[in-house]
Amino acid sequence: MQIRIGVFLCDCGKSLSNIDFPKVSERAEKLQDVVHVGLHSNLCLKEGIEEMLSTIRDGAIDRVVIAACSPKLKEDAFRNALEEAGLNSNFLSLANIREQCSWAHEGDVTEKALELTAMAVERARFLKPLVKKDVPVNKEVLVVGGGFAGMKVALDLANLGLRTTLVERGLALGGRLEGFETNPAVPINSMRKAIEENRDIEVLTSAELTRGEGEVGDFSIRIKKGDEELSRSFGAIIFATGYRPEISPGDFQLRPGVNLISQEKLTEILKAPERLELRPKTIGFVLDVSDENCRLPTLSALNDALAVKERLGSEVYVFCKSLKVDSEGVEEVYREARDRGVVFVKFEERPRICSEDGRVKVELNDILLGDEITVFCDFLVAEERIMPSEGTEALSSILKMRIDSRGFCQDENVHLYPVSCERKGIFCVGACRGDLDIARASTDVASAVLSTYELLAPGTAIVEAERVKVDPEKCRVCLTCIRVCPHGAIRLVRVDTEREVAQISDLACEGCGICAAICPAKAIDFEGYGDEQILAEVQAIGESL
Amino acid sequence: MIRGNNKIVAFCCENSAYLAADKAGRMRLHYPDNVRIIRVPCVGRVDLIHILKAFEKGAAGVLLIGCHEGACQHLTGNTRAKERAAYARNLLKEVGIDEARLRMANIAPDMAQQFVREIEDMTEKTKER
Amino acid sequence: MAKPFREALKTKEFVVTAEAGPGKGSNVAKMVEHIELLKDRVDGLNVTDNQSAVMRYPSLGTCLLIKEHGGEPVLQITCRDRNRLAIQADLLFAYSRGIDNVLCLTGDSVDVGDHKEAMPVFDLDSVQLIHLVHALNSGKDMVGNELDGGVDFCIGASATPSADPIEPQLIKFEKKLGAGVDFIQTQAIYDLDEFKRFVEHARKTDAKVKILAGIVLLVGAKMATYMNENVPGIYVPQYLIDELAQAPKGKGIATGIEIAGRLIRQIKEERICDGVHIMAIGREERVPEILEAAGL
Amino acid sequence: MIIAERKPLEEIRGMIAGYKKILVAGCGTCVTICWAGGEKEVGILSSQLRLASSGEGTELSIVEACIERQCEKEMVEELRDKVQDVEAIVSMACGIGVQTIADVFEEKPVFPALNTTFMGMPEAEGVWTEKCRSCGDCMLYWTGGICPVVRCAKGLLNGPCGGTRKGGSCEIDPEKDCAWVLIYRRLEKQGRLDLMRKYYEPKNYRAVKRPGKIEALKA
Repeated sequence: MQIRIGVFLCDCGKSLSNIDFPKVSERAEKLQDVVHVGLHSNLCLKEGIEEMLSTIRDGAIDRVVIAACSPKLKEDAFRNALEEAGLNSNFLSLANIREQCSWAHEGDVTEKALELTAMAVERARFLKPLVKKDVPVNKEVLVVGGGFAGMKVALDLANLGLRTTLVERGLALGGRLEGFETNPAVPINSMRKAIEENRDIEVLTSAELTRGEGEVGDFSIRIKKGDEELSRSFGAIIFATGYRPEISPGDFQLRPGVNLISQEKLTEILKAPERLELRPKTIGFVLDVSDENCRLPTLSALNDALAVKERLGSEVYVFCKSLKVDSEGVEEVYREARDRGVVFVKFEERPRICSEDGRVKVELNDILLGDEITVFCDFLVAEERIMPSEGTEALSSILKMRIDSRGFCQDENVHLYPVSCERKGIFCVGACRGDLDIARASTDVASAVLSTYELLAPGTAIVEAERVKVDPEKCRVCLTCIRVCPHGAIRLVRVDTEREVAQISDLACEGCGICAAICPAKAIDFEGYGDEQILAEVQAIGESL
Repeated sequence: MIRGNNKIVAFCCENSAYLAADKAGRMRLHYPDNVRIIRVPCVGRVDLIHILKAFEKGAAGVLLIGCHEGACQHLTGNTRAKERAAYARNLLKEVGIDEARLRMANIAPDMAQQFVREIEDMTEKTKER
Repeated sequence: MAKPFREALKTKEFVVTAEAGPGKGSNVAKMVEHIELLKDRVDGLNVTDNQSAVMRYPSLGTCLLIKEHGGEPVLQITCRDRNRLAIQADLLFAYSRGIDNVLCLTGDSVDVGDHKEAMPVFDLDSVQLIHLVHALNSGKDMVGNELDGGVDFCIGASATPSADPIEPQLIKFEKKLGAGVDFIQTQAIYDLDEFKRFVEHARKTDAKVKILAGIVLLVGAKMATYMNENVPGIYVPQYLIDELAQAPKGKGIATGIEIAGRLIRQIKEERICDGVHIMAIGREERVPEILEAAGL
Repeated sequence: MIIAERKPLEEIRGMIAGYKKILVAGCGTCVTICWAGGEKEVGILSSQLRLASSGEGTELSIVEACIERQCEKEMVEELRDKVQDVEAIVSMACGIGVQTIADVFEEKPVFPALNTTFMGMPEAEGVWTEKCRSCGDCMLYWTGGICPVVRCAKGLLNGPCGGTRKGGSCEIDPEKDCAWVLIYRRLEKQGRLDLMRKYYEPKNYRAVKRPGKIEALKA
């Protein structure tokens, strides 16, 4: 069937004076397959759209080219208008004659405006209709990690009516909150109880993920619990795998006999101070040695310093460089610590730490005094470094997610922050993304819960079917697209008894076209940005009109 | 014989360079009007044949402009484009086209001036040929 | 006339051989000079076969020269340039001209040499080559045809005591011993403790095999560092590099000679193995000095 | 899978010099997968040829095509109509495809655009490595599934040469693993090192009579 293209030129309220619109109009009429050219001043307004719609409704045209402002402004409105007029919304091709033509150059740009219009017309000739469809999504959510963030996600989702499965590899829920002094205190026990009582939350402890396939809306996950392997399906996955504190051997050498202790050890002491032979007179904390921006270690050191004051009554020194107090409530804890007599000593150069007469000798240059000072401590609590939980890398590779340069979940990419990852339907919350305190983790949780709810609650998602599509006849099954898709949206699917070919999930696809560019068999078409459409634009460049 | 059309074809990522070009327009930062912007969803979409065909059409220069490294919405699109541009330069060299006529650039959505500079620079470079 | 090498292996307490590296071209004057200089001071002159895959005057031809000048040649044969037909034919020819010592080697890859585009043959490997020589020694070619006039070769093989990882090398080495060899000539050694462990290991498999420790003359710290970085299987310990570096300008080689002499003396005094094979790559004229430094 | 790579443009242009109308024919199987001669590369080569000849001002018209497999005579037949209109054919297939086309269209000159390099597998995106040399005498059962014939630079059968570099890389390329070190490690892991200790006879180079031919129906 003959293609009938209608070209709608908009002079933006007659403001684009360096374009001779009648001339553009006159010459656009001569372009191949163009059957209508209209000159408008207000295509973005209701009246303008109405004018356009009546032309479409007349049935005179079946492709629309609009030469107007940037598509970034009104593209969606124009597409809706097409649909309203009963035309497939993909039958639209735009020429940016305002931002990228009239406004961008000095002097008359009629020729350029005409060429941009010609490019859009040429592209329009190759457009194919795109069908919107509903795809069902599984409304169940998998939460990996039963610490604070994981528990909160599960509770919040359950409260919104989404069933969750909470997988924890440890024996019980609670994670690092157990024995961790927090301010404000987290009601860990009541959270645990609420989860137990909630019928929409299934808790699997001593369980780990072993395999993961599929995409958003339909993840197939295998979970190993004891000797059993469970197969489950989920619509979304939330990672809340937390962190692991580590004392870097290069920073502190914890040797027996030297009373340099870990935070964990201090917690043990604080739990049962009566077991100590001698009540320590002086306890020191050292911070900012391995990482100047440590948030969790600072918070726990401050809380522990207060606890030491309260339960042991020792003299407490905190040796630090900048003291990161940007977490909610930490400034307050810091003030309280000072009020209670905790001494903060600031350094620029790393303190020198050694043992002398069974005590820990800390020598440093106090930047406030501007002098060398020496402090003897009965115990010195070493600073911990926040590291990704063990197995983060393995877990990420099961779900084909990238990790950041330090090994935490979520690749370093501005578009992913705060809680997304490159795979749609997978979110990362809390300390599995790095050094995040409880308040920040809570923000993460809220954000992930909202996104998950939006995604799954309707039970279906609207997609443009086969916008990016593998031609099963042309696919050579070389797996290249599967390997390169940054969003893990492509998998092998059996098309008949013998053949498997690559297939793109409409829901998981983010429409980047990387696969289409790399496919060696040219088997992937990307409607709107297909080879013939891009090349059509290229072909129109420089054609004398 | 392919005639030269003296145009610069700029394949622009719609998440960054395309927006920078829009902004340049809004700011009325005037630049040479021989540039033809082709909007792509990610600069990683641009294939070798697109580049070659642009030169077959007689383009004076071809630009691939994407997001900054580490800021690609599709993670690897811009780094792939960079590799592809390097590969394409070899293909161009084989046919005797000055490699400088193809360039990959990284631009953030608000870097209108930088966008203009890239266009001016390429225009300047390709004038000399 | 030199005493047959195999006799020396059997009777002498400490056997010394030296390497002769042929040059590129038909002028053999320098080679003859070296032969004359060394033939009566060592128990065998061992001729490389297109060493480092660089095309040169042939091993076989040089062995003939040695024979003509009254020396005792050891023919090196690598598997790189000849297939099984050519190797057998060469061996028959060698034996017919009185050359009856053969060192069976794999051969360096053509990629490291000066004819990089050549076809690497490697029809056989070194273990198979040893088996082949045994077949010839038994009066038959390798497919079992009777020979009209047999051969009786004294067979040698190589070993790399400093290889890393050593285990796969040792397995191959054991295969060589299993195939039956009269002597082992090692890659250059500098760390005698490591070498002792190697000898001990070798003795477990074959108590009688004669082991000649490879001694490569170091001419300076630069060469030592280069070898460490580029020559597989050779590791010069840092203290030796330091010793060479401290030598006054132009005296590096003197220090190298001293080091080589010291190593040989220690090997001999401690009876670590049965002898040494001296490789003075390109500096054959200095071998007598090494022997003097070693007290030989 | 057969791996190939494209020849330099200059070499291809040298072959087709003087012809004004050519067919560039791709192959949709192995060489498509190894990014050497599929539809995509047909487009690239054709574009390059057009650019180069227009730069020189010579006349060249190109017909582009890509068929499923160039090693099948019946499939090559699909090109007949296009072949009739051209003076020469540039085949972007492996050496087998080039010869099949040459056999089917005897009257036309056929030029290879690729160098057929080896049989291999994809190591990473865009990287292929040689894994088999079709020696006709497979010994992978005693080498832990690692082929020394192709992965050892010297094809040794009884263990590594003395050229193994520190850490277990190959004499000729520190980037490549010594096949025998790999074999050792694999067999050690499996507790089958006795296989490596065995002596293996010289290889039978007549396991396949060259040129190879298999007649599956013959008893």
